Amino acid sequence: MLNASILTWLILLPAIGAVLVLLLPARFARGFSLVLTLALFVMALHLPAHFNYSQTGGFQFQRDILWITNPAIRYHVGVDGLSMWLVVLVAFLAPLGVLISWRSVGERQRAFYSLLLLQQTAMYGVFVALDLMLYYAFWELSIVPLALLIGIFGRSGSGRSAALKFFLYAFIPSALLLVGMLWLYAQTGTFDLVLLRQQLHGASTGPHAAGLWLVSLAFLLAFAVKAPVFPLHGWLRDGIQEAPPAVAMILAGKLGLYSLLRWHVELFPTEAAHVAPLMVALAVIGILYGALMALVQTDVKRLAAYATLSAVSFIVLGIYSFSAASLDGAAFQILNESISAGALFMLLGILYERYGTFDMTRLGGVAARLPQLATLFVITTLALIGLPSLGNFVGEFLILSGSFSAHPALVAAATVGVILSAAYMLWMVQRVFYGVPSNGAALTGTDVNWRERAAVWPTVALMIALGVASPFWMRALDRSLPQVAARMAAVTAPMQTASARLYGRTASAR
Amino acid sequence: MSVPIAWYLILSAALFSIGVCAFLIKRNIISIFMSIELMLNAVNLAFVAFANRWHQVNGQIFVFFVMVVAAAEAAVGLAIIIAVFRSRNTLNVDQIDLMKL
Amino acid sequence: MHLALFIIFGLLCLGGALNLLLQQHPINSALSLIVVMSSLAVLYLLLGAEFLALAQIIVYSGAIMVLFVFVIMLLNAGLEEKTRGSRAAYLAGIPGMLALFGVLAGTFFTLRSSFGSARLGAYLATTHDLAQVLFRNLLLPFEVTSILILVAILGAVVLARKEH
Amino acid sequence: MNQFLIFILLTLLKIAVVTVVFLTAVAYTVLLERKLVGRIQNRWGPSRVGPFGLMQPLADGLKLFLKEDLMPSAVERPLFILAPIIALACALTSIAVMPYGRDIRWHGVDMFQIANINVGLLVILGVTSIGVYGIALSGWSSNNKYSLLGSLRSTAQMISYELALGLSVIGVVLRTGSLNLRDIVNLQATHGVLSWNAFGGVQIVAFFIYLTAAFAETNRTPFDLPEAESELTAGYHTEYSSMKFAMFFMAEYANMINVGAVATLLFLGGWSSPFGHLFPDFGGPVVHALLPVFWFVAKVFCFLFLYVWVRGTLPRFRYDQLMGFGWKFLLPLAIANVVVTGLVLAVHG
Amino acid sequence: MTPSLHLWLLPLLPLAGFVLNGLWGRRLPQAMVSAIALLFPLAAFAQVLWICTQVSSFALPHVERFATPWIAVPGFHANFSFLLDQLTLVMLLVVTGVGFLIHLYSVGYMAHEEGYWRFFSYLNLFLFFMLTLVLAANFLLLFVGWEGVGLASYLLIGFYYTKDSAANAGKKAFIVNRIGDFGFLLAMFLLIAHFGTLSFASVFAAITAHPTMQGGVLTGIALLLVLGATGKSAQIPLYVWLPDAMEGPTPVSALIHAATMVTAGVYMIARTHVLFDRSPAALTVVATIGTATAFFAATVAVTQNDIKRVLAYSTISQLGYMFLACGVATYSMGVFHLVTHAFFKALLFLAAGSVIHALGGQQDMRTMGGLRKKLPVTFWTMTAAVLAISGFFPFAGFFSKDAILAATYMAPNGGKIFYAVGLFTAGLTAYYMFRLWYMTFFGAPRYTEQPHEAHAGHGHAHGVHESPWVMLLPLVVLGLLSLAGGWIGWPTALGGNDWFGHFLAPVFRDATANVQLLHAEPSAGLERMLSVVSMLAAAIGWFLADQKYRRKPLAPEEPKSAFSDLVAHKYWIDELYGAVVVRPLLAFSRVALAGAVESGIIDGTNRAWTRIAGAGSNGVRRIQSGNIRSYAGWLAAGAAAVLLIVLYFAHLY
Repeated sequence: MLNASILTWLILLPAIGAVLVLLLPARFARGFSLVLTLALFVMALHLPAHFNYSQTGGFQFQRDILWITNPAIRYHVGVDGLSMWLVVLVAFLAPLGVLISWRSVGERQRAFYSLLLLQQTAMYGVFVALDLMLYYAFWELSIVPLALLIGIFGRSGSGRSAALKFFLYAFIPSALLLVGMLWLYAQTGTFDLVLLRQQLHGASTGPHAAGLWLVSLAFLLAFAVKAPVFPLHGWLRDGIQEAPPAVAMILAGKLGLYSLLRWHVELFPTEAAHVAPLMVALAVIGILYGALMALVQTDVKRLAAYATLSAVSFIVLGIYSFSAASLDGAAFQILNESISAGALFMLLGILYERYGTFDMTRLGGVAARLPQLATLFVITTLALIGLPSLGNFVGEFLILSGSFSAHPALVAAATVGVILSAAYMLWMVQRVFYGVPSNGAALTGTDVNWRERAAVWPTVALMIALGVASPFWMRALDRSLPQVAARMAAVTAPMQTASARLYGRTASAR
Repeated sequence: MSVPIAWYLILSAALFSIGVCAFLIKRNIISIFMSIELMLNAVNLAFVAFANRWHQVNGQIFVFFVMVVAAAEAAVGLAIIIAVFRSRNTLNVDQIDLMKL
Repeated sequence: MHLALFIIFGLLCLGGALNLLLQQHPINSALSLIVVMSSLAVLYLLLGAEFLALAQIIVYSGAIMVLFVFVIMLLNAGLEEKTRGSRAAYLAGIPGMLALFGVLAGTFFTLRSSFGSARLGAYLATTHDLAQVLFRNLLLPFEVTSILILVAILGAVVLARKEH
Repeated sequence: MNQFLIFILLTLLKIAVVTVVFLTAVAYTVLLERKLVGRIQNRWGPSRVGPFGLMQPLADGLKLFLKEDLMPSAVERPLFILAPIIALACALTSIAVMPYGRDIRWHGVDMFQIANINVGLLVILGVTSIGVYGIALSGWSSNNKYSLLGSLRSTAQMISYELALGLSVIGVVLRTGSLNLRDIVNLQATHGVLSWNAFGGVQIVAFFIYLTAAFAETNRTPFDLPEAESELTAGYHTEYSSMKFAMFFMAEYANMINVGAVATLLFLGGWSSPFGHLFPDFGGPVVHALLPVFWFVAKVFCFLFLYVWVRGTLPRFRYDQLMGFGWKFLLPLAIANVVVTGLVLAVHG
Repeated sequence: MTPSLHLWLLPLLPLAGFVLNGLWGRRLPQAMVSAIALLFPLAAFAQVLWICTQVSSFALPHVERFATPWIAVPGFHANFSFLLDQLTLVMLLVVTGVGFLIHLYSVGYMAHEEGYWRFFSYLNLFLFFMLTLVLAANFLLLFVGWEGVGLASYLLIGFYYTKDSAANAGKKAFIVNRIGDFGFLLAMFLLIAHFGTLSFASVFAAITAHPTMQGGVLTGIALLLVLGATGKSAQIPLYVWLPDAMEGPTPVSALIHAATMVTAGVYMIARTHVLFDRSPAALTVVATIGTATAFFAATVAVTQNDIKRVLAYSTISQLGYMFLACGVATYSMGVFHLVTHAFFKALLFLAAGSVIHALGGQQDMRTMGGLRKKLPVTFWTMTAAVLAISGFFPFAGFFSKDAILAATYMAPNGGKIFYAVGLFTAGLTAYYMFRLWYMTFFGAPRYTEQPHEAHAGHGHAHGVHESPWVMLLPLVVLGLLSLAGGWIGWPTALGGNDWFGHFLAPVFRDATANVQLLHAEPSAGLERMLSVVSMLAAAIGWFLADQKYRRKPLAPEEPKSAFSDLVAHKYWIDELYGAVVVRPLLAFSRVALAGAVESGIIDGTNRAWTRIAGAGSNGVRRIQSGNIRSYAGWLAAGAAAVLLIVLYFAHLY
């Protein structure tokens, strides 16, 4: 019984909560949000508990109701292995976001928590929507609260311009996305993901091939900006720099990456296969570029922003390599990246609460004062640089090893990113935490308190759990992603033989 | 003697064109408003003519809706005009350009 | 009979409309418009829309235009003044009007055979017919429109009320 | 062709007869008012011209007709002339759709109604609403502040009360299911008083609303603010004289008769006997034809009497009271009446 | 069905120690911390010993694996599986045995340090990862240990994190190791691409199943693995981190940067010898790297004055020997040297630590001297170690180093050159070791007897004194091992039975079977002669050191020459890397990326869009004149456009 409605509840409750928060007295806002998000997390755990791990392909916990007759927009929600974990992830990060904002958000608490909850709704919606129009609604909804949160609760005066940048970057391609969607609808008469996939099957050689190409590019652009992929990351630096920690945790990555996978690769296999070399190249450039930029930053938050670019690019590489391992790895890495980057942003938030700066030249020797914070920070850092036995390593390894046979040289270049990530991360740790406290008097402050520990330790535990027990998560991912890989293989096989003929070499190296 | 529907339509077109023209060249805001009403009426005529042509009452029903909207519009519009007149003391549209940034 | 009535009231309509355009004083324009509307009511009658014709008179001539006249009187509107933008408006408006009329009339004229013709008494939409459609098929739009007009009333009251 | 000619001739005959009778009635309504008001104020009223002053209307008419037609220099001439014409024309038009006797046909033409129109009631309402322009334009074209104020007041008053008036008749229309006046009367004809809309049709509230609104529509006391002599000298009449004034004057009394006739038709069974079919027909076909006309005239006369009576009895409203009464009392009441009637009809269907 | 050896317990024991101390150590009393820290490695050592007793009843190699896989995706999966064979057993003994001794030593050495609990939790963590590394039955798990020990190394080098140089050194170690790991990772990708698995057994089985498979991809994989090994084992070109790693506490240097972790590269090459056997080119590269590193590091060691840095370069040099052994496909010799080196180098570090401890943190040999009497135990154990490393009979180093040199001499691929360099290096080794020996223990005391505040926590050290017994006990044990540890590999040519070689033979059996570069079996006489020659080289080194440093212990300013300058500055390698790699990279990032691309293209695009949008809005704004009639005009124009489209361009849609 609950199976059919659980997703609807997950979408609805935060929205209702968002309204209630506005009605409550301000002093109850954060407590209410915490209780609500925790409850939602418990509810979200229903999904993995009742997920049918033996069902290959298809969606579960589905709900499919006709919403609007003409145009045929359906309220169609459901999850597969990938989106299920993403939903759980969102639910997991939400209470942490509330906890970490406990003190740092002083004014306009109601607005903050209301927007945060609204953003929850949007994210759940994006991950579970199986109708393109429904998806688009949530996609757009996810942009607005984020922009507002950055703009209103931004760190400094430039929060508004950062918000504007983010908004425009996210919004303008979304307009193209909408046009593309409507074109698709005009051609197929449906917005439903499953039906669209069937109808578009083989359409790439049909009479509307050119239009399909343009539409796929519109989709790609919208998602690539949100991910972000290399040259489209113009909003990322300022956005992350200004965003409060609870927002920075959810700003980049999963929404765009998930959408790339679900609404670009799955929907337009042929076009995705054609554009894949470009995406892989951009991903590798992004990895190296982000890493090198991170290397020369003096602002910790900016460094984290470029590190995010680098990490996201890894996942893009995995997605567009189309092998089962790389897709699994990419999906898995979305979880890892969200958790570890989330932890990083929380810790940076804690740091900022203490010292009011992100400038590494003004920080230093923090470990001597706040050893626990340093410990947590180092663990998070290690996860981010892909230390084996922590989650990110598994993801990165699967991505790289899965992509290797398709693009050996590029993957080798991408692997350099692993070296660089260690360089900039450890350099940051050293400059912030090690050494003698630089301006001793200023660097006071208390070590992490219980609330902050409650926020960060679960992520640390998860990093380890993801790192040593990946099959637990992979079990669900494996129900859907290898099929994508198989379909992509079927699509790319003729292309490869064609190019092999072109270059006069055999497809098989062995 | 029967009258071709096209004549009604041409009459409607003529009224509409005159309405557009009045809409453009009138300077008194109330006159402009009236030219809008004229255009609405022209369209109504076309609706009624079509209703006759197809023997469908829906065309006439639509005229009702237009009338209701026109009434609402007149009520609000004239109220606005009164409010504007109170503050600007003129009805000349060229002098009512508060919306300019 | 039909043709004669059509010509008489059609010309009345056109004359009223042109008078509306040419008159400098809004009250004259308003009266011209009343003539147009009343003539239109007759045309409606010719087209077999008797309820609509009376509604036209009551709503347009009797209510809306009274409101206009009332406001014109209330605000004591005078002659229109010439301003800088007038010339441009004339230059754009009159040729535009002629072009628009040419285009529309030409289109209708070329398509005239497909429109057929109307005979007096050939078609009569009774009140009962109208009611059937309006309150059965189009009940929801009807109700929505009623809300619209309610809102309009409230808006008018709020807008026109003097600030205390 | 022959048939058409007969139709045209008979219709012209009807128009001529009705117009003459109507105008005469208007003239004598003035006399009636003066006489009655005189009695109410304990004086005689006009009594010198003719026996009991019965020729007084003729003398009045002659006077106004022969008076110099003053044309003030500041007025908007066309409109100034147009206004009384509109007023009178509209007042005289309404009678065209009213049935004043049984549906008795001669050569296929209904002799007791000039035009039987499906939406007759609407025609009356529409013509009445057009009549507003007469007053509005007269005030504006006079270029006189008293005139303008009077006509503004009058216009506002008429627009306001027109709503209540229109809504009050909806109950009747709901009962009948038709806008045809003959249908409306026929429904009330069966059981006399008991089946009249005002009583048996339980439209007594609507009747009251109609009555009140009709007083206001005709600018009669206690709603005669537009021409309140003590405040506005004479309202929109101020600049008018001679024939033009006479036209307004006639229009006002014609409207009184119109309103009375409509009330009779809608609420009091029109030309039908108050006893219904209680008494079988007596007399010949002439009596059969003319008795309903008598009933009709008698009922209208009662109304005119009431008008005068009220004028002689009630004081004038204050303007804000007038508006408040119209919008805040009559209109909601009318709406409530419509709702209740609708519900009752829906239940008893 | 063989009973389980509970190999999983082995790494988990130190992990338990790490978790206990890491989470609650701050609040525990010091004794408790020590107990935890010692007990778990001891238990692990005991288990290894128990395994040794059981091993005869098992078929080796013995694989144990967890039921649940670690990574399982379609087309690839990796298990938590542990492999036990002779090589592993040797490594286990070294790691747990020497590891435990050094733990014991640390209890004394670190007794007064702040963050005592932290130190021991890190040490236990290191043991955990090192045991994982050694036990791993596939490349991926090996890589876990590989990176893990790097982490532990990073943490321990940076133990004094308030010291910038320490933090820097830790970071450098990690990053340089990462460069090596880059190779390792790529090697794994290649393995997956070509074999679809990372399990040692499967990969090696696949290779042996194709006798003709040689070179090509295998060389590529092997060379990438070598890159990894050079990082971890501090070989050219990635050795630069090891000298800096001496910033860590001395027991760390002994355990990680001498005895165990740095030998992981050698272990890895030995473990994956099947790959190397099939690619002579890779072997040659290994041998070349090893020889070059051995020589090069020895020359640098000669000029260093910091006692720990001398030992660090010496370690690099000795690791070079091990590489050389692997490079000539005598993996067992490499492992043998690994074992003996673990004994004497750990001893050297611990003894040096004892000296430093005694001097209150002083590490510069020029301020030592004459400590022979003050620190007798330290002196004698140190002497054993010096003799061992110099390769004097019958000390441990003699057997292993001699075996390597002999094998090199016999190797067909340019062995003579390697031998010659190796021999010269042996002489150099003796020279710099005795230089250290003389400078530290002989001559007049040059130290000042006062409490030194420089070394935090040693303020109590009033006067130079011998270390407490917890520190001396490991010294003695290791001294004995340095003396006798090599006897297990007593070569047949010198009347022994080379027990060690035979013990390891099953592991490397394939090597001798498949390798293309078959060694000519050295004759006993030749081998004896080579031993004498290498002894001679060592003796010459001793003699020169004696001449220079015992006679003139004050060690006057050495004559400046271009070469000595070069050597003294460690061949400017750090500076070279800085100038060639690091600084250009940073400059490139700053100028080309941050300057040109980010603020030029990316932000420029932003600005351009802003400007376009601004200009567009400005244009549109003009339309919003506020004049109602102009609005009316636009409205009419729009309506006209719609009308036109509907009437005349209907075919467009």
